Amino acid sequence: MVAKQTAAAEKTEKLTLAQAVNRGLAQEMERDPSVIVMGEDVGADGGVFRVTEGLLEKFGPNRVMDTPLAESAIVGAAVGLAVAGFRPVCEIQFTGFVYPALNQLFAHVARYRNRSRGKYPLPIVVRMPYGGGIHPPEHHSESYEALFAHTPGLKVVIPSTPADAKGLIASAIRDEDPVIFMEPKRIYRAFREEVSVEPYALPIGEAKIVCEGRDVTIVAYGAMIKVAMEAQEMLERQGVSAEVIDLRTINPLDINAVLRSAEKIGRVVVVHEAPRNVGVGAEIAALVQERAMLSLLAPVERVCGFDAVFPFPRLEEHYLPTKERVMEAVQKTLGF
Amino acid sequence: MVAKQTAAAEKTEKLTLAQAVNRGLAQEMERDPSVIVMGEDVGADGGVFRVTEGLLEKFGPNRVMDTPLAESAIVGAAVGLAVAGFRPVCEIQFTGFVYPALNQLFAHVARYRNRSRGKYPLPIVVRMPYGGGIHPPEHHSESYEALFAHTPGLKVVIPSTPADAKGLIASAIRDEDPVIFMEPKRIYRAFREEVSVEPYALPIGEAKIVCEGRDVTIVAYGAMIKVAMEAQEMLERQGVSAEVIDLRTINPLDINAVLRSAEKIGRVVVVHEAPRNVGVGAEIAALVQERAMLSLLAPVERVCGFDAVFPFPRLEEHYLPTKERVMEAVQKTLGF
Amino acid sequence: MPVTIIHEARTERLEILDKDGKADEALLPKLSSEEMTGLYKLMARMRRFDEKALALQRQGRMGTWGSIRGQEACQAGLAVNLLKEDWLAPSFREHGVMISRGIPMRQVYAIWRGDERGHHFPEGVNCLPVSIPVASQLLHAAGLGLGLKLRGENRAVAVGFAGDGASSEGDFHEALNFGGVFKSRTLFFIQNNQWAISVPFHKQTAAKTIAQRAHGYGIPGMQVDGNDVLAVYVAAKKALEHVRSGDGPYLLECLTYRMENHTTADDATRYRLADELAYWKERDPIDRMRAFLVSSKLWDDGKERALLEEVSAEVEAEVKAFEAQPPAPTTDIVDFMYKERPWYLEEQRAVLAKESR
Amino acid sequence: MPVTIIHEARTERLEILDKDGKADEALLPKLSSEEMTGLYKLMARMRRFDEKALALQRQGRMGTWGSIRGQEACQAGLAVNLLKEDWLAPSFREHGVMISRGIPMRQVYAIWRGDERGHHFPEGVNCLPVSIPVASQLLHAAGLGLGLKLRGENRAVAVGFAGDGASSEGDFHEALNFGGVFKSRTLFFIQNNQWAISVPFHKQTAAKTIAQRAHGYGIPGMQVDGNDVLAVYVAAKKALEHVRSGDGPYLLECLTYRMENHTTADDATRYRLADELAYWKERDPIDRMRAFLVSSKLWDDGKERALLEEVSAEVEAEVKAFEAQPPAPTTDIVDFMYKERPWYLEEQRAVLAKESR
Ligand SMILES: Cc1ncc(C[n+]2csc(CCOP(=O)(O)OP(=O)(O)O)c2C)c(N)n1
Ligand SMILES: Cc1ncc(C[n+]2csc(CCOP(=O)(O)OP(=O)(O)O)c2C)c(N)n1
Ligand SMILES: [Mg+2]
Ligand SMILES: [Mg+2]
Repeated sequence: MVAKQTAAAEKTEKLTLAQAVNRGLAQEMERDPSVIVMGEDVGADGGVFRVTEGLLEKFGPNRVMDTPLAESAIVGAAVGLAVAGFRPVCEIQFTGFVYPALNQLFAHVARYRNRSRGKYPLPIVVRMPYGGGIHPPEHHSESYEALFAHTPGLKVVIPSTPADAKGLIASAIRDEDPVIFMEPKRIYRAFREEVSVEPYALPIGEAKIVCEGRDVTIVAYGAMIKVAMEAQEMLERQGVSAEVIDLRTINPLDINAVLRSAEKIGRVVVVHEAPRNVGVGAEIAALVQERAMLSLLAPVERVCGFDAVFPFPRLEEHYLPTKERVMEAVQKTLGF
Repeated sequence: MVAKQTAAAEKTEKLTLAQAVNRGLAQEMERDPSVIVMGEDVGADGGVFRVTEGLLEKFGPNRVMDTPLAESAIVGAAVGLAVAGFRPVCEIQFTGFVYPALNQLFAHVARYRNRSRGKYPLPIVVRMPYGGGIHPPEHHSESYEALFAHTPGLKVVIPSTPADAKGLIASAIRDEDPVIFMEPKRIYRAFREEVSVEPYALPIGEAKIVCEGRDVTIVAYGAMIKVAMEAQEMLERQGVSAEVIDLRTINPLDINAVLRSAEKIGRVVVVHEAPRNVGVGAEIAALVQERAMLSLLAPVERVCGFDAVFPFPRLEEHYLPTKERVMEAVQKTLGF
Repeated sequence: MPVTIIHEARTERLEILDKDGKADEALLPKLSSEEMTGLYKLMARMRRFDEKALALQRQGRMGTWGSIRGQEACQAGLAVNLLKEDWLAPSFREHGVMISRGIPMRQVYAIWRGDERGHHFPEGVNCLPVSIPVASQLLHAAGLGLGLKLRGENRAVAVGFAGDGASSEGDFHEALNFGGVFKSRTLFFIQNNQWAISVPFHKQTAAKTIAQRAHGYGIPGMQVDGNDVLAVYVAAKKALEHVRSGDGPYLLECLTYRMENHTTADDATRYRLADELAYWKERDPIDRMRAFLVSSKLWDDGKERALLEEVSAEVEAEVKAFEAQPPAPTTDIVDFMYKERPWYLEEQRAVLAKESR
Repeated sequence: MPVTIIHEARTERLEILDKDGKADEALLPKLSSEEMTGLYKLMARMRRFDEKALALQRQGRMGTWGSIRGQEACQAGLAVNLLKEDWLAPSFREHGVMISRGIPMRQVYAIWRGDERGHHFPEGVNCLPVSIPVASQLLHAAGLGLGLKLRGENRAVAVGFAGDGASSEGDFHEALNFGGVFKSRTLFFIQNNQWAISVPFHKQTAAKTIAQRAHGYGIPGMQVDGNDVLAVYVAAKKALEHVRSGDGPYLLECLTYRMENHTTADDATRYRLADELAYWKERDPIDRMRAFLVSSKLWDDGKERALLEEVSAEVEAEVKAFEAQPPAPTTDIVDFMYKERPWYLEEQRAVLAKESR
């Protein structure tokens, strides 16, 4: 699906990605009184990235809850709250602090519908900023989407633009199943775009063609879309036409969008900042070679974070995929 | 490397896989007084699978420690014990109960050497039985090796035979870096083989060609080796010659062993019981297509667990990969 | 005063019946004869149900079973205090309270025979599915209790169950603390049966009791003799009254004893002495209550026979119904994962459907 | 007795200096003049070090910095009680005790400027790297304390640090319980600065203190006025004596106050009132100790000037040394992952090496 443009008549406002998630949260809370927000510092502080700013004032402490500093409790209590009829939107302060909650996520959140044979679906959203690029201390730059994508029962959504972020957080909240909603903190405030002021929902599981092309497909998501587009521009100047696909949902992957492009072009480069080993890029490469092998003119290339701990800030920029690395991978597929 | 046969002169004993790990543990504890064993029920009970049987009697309660029921504590305390000069071998009772320890594993164990710039390497082994096939209650059948393989700083070892198990647990213990040692509980007692009575170590990171072949490569590990070999036998009868590779180490993968076989034959089927999405099979497919594309006569096929929660016992056999599913995948590559 | 006492706490333990069933009259709850014998009948029903499961297991007709033998007083003393609108967040050893709450025996058997359908509890039965990772369900109970509070309920509460071993897990702590902060409508009900598989309580913690932990969360707590159904009845009543009143959670520790192996997959003779078991056999909660009822002239052999016949008949009928159930379609493996099947489960479903034909 | 008290506990709090620096003579530790002024100097050094980091951060010469302003008494009162063979398991707000233990200031600056090399502490300094996931390091301290015990040490102990927020995490519980069971040689040292980013202590737990949790683990604990360096000195001494004696862990809660933003990435005016800060400014641990020293004739303006000059010079020299360090080679990203680089890191290293040329 090509990026939907906002209809001319619609009223819009210029928002950053962080603000767009904030708007989406507020509007869903207005629409549905069972939606509650909980996490560390989500109240008076408005979240360390201000994504929940203003919600406490608007909806009060019974719907916007500062929790004790305990991630397992945040997610575990959300299970009980969901059974009690609420739609909890949990904030985990950084992806690097989600590990204490993995037991609740893997052992319960992902399994409750199945375990109860449909009796207790859990409409829980777990939001978390992820990824590098802001030079913070250790553990604040992690990209662990692969863990969630590997876990049956979860959906994994990663927006890359304000407009998508607003529509996707709405869908995540309305979804009857648990959604891990990962927000690329590097681009929380990197740019603004016009976003419809009305509430709206975008489908989970649909990728977006950010830019059509003829010579190579670049598949990416989150903050890497920006890197992919920088590469695309540079390539354009070199006469190489790249198609850029924004996955938007990591599970379920929009396999058709990727395959259509792969079949059309025959060269695919996947970009993500998480480590390469057993990452999402591996799944895409595996699926593409499995289902479009005869269309492939070159192996699917991966441009990823190194298989190393995300470094402390002074070396951080050398860890993250760059447009140069993307271009190099593109050249490799072209030269194959 | 083709499976090393035990030299004729060596003294051997017939052991199950569980016994072989037990022997390996005992001998390493004898060799090195800094090796300690800790976990739930590892003492008087000898572990729920009897893998630590006899160790308490032999080495006493200071080296074989029943811990409180707390997985984060088991792994977290092991970090401190390792810094204090010990080589802790932690037992997690089932892979399905490792989640509470993931914070310690991901945030610390995997990162300590790097974080301290080499000052504090952590020679910790975390053993855990994994996988299906024994009809236990929920959470007792999980295969979450992909999580560990995706995490930089860990090594992941999965033996499939008693002889390998003994040699690999020794290497894991002697390794200066943390090793996740996953034991295929389904074949803990499935068969016995002659195992050298002397202590020995097998290299981590080396796959084994269990059976040479000409028409297709089957890559598997752990309990799936048995399934792969059953398929291999059936295929043999149908005139199809399968080469079976036992990875033995999931991280670092023995890329050369896989590529050599893929280049020789051109058809690869990967088998594991973990869910398919972003699993180890994806990594192998991604690497093979990336590095041996021109040798491939068909896409790399994956035969995996379904992308669903491991079912309760009554449906369990339908979840696990079977020789029939493997053969079907082989036929698919042959018919491509 | 530069050295000040900033906190003082005492933890109480309640017993009413002694080991031979003699009651402390002053503490006896005011229960009718029917209520007294009702408690006994409930326990007998649980035991029969449990014994049958063990028998089925030996015959290969049941999966791994965790016996509740010895813990019937805990579960019965609690169960009769529960209201229909209360919620349970059970661990794997709560069969007794579960069948007392309207979950058909056949469903509990089905769960442990390995069939998820057992978990689809009847409409109106407020019970979460069995949770196996120890202590994890206490957080669900804390969240549920908060949810009930937010919904403005003024009767319903959530009961979270766990064992002594579970009390060492981080989730135990997070749940009690979370519940305390939000004054959630949650009873934390701990059956300390003194063993966590092979690990005895004194290796689980250096604390003498679990009840005393309550003070660390600013909530009340107490210990009760868990083999004394009257004491559990009184303690649970008091604890539930506290929670129902909206004053926040309560931690109730029932000190009891696991009279069987941990589960049918376990062999307790490897790690515990026969003496200990013999000691506790003399403190069997059912024998004790029967002795009390007999001495109170509320029970006799005839009633006992009739009761055993009745519960046996019920159990046999449930086993029959349970065993009559054909296995679920194999496609159930993927059919309950999401509200709508994603494309890959659609494909995988086709594999399952084809194979099962 | 059917209702018995099975556990009683009281939790004490120690204060020696009042807010104006007047001492309770009866409780004054017997310290020499040098030791008294030594405590003060230590605190002043910490504060200068901390202030400089904040200044560097404003100038873009430092990464995110978590100030220890207000917590110097906690860290100094502990530090002087430590032996060379003791181990620290620090959280992210232990700069004070770290520099007091022989870790060069330049290394602590380096860590927070974002350079792993800061963590390669000098030989003979027993300190784990800074741990950021709150409470997680308490388990390392419990394990280290057990390791020291198993090694037969009879002096060395491990000190695990955490904040009030961290006390809500499961790892806090597991660490104290594990330490209690194994009688590990561990001091759990909690600086309750009453805020966890924007969450005040009373939203963190319904318990009045953290110290009272000790009873739930069968270990001793107490609270101390964390803005009173003499009280911390006495309390830490007592706690360490307990741990050194082999009787198991100790939980020491220092009630203090975070006088700065959580970190330089935070803006505390969003969530806390200026009044509260003003209240605590009057209880500044350094001012208070200076008042005591001055009134004891152990300190005067001349000494103050000389001290400030000295610590400023030290800090400036360390900043210079720290800033002179060129960035690490980019290949460091992969070079410390394993003892031997696997093939894929060999390949990835080549990318890094090529790019940095
Ligand atoms: C998190 C977790 N770790 C390990 C297990 C394996 N396990 C099952 S029951 C059990 C012991 C539980 O002891 P306790 O909490 O006292 O309950 P009891 O079995 O005595 O009722 C263990 C270790 C588990 N279920 N969950
Ligand atoms: C497990 C975990 N979750 C979240 C965070 C993010 N975080 C960093 S510091 C902090 C507050 C810590 O409060 P406290 O323990 O009181 O320590 P203080 O900052 O007051 O020294 C939080 C939530 C973290 N570091 N670790
Ligand atoms: Mg128990
Ligand atoms: Mg704090």
